[in-house]
Amino acid sequence: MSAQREIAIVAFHQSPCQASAGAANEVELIMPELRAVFDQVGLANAQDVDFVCSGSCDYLQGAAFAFVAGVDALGAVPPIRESHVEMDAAWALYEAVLKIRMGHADSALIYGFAKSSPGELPIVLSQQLDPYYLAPLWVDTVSLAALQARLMLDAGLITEGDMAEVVKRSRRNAMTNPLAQLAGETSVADLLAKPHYLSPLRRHDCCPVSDGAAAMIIATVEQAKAWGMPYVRLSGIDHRIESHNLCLRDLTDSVSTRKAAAAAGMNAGAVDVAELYAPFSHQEIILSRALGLGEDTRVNPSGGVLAGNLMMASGLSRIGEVFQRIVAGEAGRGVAHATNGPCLQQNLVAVLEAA
Amino acid sequence: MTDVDVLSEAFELGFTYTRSTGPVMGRFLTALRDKRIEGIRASDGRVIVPPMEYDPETAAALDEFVEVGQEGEVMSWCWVSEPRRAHPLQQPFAWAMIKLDGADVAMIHCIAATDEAALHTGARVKVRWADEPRGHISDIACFELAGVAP
Amino acid sequence: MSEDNNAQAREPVTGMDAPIYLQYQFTAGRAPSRFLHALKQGRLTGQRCPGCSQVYIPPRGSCPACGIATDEEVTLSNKATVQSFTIVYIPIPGNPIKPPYIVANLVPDGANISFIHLLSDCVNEEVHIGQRVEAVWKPAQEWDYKMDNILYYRPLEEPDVPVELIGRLPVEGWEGQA
Amino acid sequence: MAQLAAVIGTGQTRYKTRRGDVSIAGLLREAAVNALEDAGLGFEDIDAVVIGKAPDMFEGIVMPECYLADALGANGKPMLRVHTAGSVGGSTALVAASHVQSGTFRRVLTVTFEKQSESNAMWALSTPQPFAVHLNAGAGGYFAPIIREYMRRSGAPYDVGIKVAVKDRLHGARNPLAHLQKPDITLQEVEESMMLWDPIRLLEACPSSDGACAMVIAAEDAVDSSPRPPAWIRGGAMRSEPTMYAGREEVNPRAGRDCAADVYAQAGIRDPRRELDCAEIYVPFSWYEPMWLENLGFAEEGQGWRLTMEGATSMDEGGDIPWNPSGGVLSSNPIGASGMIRFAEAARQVRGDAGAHQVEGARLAMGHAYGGGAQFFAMWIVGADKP
Repeated sequence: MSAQREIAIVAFHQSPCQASAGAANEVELIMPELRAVFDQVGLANAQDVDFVCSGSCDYLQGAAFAFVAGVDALGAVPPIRESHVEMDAAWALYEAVLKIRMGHADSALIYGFAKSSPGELPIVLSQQLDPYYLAPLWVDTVSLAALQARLMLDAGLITEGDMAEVVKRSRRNAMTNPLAQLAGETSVADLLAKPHYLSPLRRHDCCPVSDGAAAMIIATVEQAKAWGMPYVRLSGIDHRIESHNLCLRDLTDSVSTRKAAAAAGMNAGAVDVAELYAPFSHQEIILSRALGLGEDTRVNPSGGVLAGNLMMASGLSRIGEVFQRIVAGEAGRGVAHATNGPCLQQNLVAVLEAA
Repeated sequence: MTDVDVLSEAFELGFTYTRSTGPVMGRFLTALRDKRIEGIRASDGRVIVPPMEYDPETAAALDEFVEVGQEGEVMSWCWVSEPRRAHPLQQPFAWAMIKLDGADVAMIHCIAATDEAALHTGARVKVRWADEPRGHISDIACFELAGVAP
Repeated sequence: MSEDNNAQAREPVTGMDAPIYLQYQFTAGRAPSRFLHALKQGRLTGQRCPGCSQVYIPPRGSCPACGIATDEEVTLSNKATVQSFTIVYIPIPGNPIKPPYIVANLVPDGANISFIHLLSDCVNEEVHIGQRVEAVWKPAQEWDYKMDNILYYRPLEEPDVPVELIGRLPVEGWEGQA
Repeated sequence: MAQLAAVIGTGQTRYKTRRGDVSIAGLLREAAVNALEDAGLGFEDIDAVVIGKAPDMFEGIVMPECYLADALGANGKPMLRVHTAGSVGGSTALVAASHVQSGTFRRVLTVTFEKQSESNAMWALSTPQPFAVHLNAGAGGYFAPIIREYMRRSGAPYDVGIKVAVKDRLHGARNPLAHLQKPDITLQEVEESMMLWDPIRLLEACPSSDGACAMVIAAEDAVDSSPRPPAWIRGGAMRSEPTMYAGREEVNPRAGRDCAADVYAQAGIRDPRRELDCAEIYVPFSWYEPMWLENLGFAEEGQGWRLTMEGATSMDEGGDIPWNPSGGVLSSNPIGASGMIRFAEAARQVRGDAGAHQVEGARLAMGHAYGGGAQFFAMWIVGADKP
């Protein structure tokens, strides 16, 4: 294999995490985020990048072909090179990275969007499960996460206090994140005093449902320099999937996250900051352990998705959050994680480094 | 932009899909209709219930069926105090991972129990069959406590 | 259950029904909401792109060509031109209209893009590209936030619009002069 | 820059109205195993899996790739799911190719599918949403007016579509996998078939099929180990434009023209009719053959129908540029897979693997897919010769 082209992240923006975006349709949700990243780089519209890729899921809002409407936000006349994954936009980023590596693009726009509020999200996502054995039972995703949490508690790998600690830190970190949906000072004792919601989970152990969008622009390092933009190197990105059979997987661990991290080159240096897509408090612990993150790593300084979860964009947002920390000089090297599927079935890890 | 009143309306996205099961799920569902539970032997010898069509490690097609028991052990569970409309039980219940006797891998299904305190990991549960099994995963209406102290 | 039924039931299972019915609270976008509010008042409206000045109906909040937000509202004419059409011989599920019926791409005067609606009160065989038509509205008391406030379009006694002018007529319309 | 990549295996299912004998995973699996066997490989040799399908609502499974991981031997590997509407089969092939052309992987398995019998694809998606503005009269209701406009401006005789419908079904009769098997079809039979969306008759429209298509795409250094000749990827391109915008050319969409120009430039093609040996083009309604002949530069604007009527695209008439030797979308249409079938069939032609529908001596072929309101395009050129 020849040496791969170096990829730079040059711009990122996301909408606030809102419980409901109200009247905004896809186009109205996406357009402000696109405008923001175009303005950051000084571009007019999608004509000024070589490739566009988006991530979304029709079922979240109950309308087929959501991404087709999204094209109306791009200014795709004359026609553009464009693609779409029915996945979190972190995987749209992955597709764009391949396009740049193969030399078919020097720059790319990536965006993800969803309105999850119109439906009953945990029930909608139950239809992501095995269509013969599990989907017909309507096993919701919160319940599956609760089964996972119980396995960890029973095995003595975590305590409910550990879970509350994750939530406390998320809420506190989110106080400095104006885009967060849930933020505030709280204590482990206060959290543990709350009743169980889906025992052993409490409501605060679960991420909220949020509407919104996020967008990112990446380029070759040469293009980033030509634009005169401060940039962050995307030094590695990889993703892996595991068996769909939850009872076959070791749910107390995330083998696929570890594999992806190794393939993305995470272990080549220290990790100052990590943004992990952990929709449930115990999953942040699973992921931190799978990645071997220690005291030296700030985990989810944004508050993570427990503070606001833009389904289909949260993975991209994690990468964007790390990008912003590094650009701001708060960190030199960071890791971002995205997930898809029940109980962390599929995981993506990106490694970002200061230029 | 001048905003107008939000126009919002309830909407049902609905369709009854007709799935063909293929031989493996078909055999499992056929057995369920006869109130029997069959698993399948994976390449490493483990018995997986409900049967998977393809081996999770080697991707080989699987075809060695093994009948398993109708009682088993709770490996993990959660308590649904507020069932959702789509859920199979409308009284508070538990979702659980249940390892049936003779199986090596648990399956996910629901447990009807009086309250959360009645359940614990390691509890023994047994199948409660639907009144009229039809060849569907819900032929197992739910599991219930086997009434045997572990 | 009889013996016979039991015997039938012994056929192996090869299929299953999967009823998947999901409930959503659907919300129209901001631009579509404004459009529907105007429709409820008996007005057909579009939005003009601040970049290319083209007028879009139904407005979605952006100019798809320029990728910029649209805001300026434009009231369109009840008169329109047939850009193209099809005679449909199969029913639309959930729609009471009986085949054969005409589905046409229509450009209202003052707009620069077509939308799809029914054409009726006409001889199907005589419908043609460039034909002039006008909206037939329901009685005002039945108006709702719905496109079918306009029941259908029907032919007008006006000269045909040359193909190159379809989609370019001002809101004042067309009297046959180029 | 782009690493060389080639198709070293293709696999398809038999296409039918209903594959009631298999599960959804079983359907994909059949195509995947056929592709791997063709490539002389097993699942263990595969580095990454890329799958594609049209909207999840066709089968009612949300992001089904999660459930499909086990059947495709993807555990522990990267797995990506593409969805670009009707063009998805083609886009998925291109995304899979980019996994190799980027130098990231050596061997990638890509699979696309649709099991339309699980729903009724046309109507499963037509649940009227609140506040819908456009009347939804199905895909035919959308495309028929565009065809009518083509007929008007080209002055083509009324029976061009009828001729294409017969030609593609005769091609399909050579292909044992094709859904519609109509070796005795006649012009009269097509003309007398029920008018659905005037000018589209029943037999001028594609069927609704269950099926899957798979390919193994390999890097240059992984090609030689496969037992059969490779189809080298000589160019690949995608283009998108909005569904509707003022002044949009719907009959001859610019996205299609630009996409073709891009892929021809990559492959060094100036005159596609002369330089290509055959083409597998997404023609779900018969009139799209003459329309795409023009859009893709095989004929001057307004002249595409003449090629069709002269028999230039027909194998049975000894045409110089056979279109859809496999029978095309008009003979089999598992929507999500239909684009990839075009790409795979192009590869089969240049590998000399197309059996009774082999275009003799084919060395260079084109695969094409489109989707949405004829606004998403994906194309590739494959060749027997290494670039």
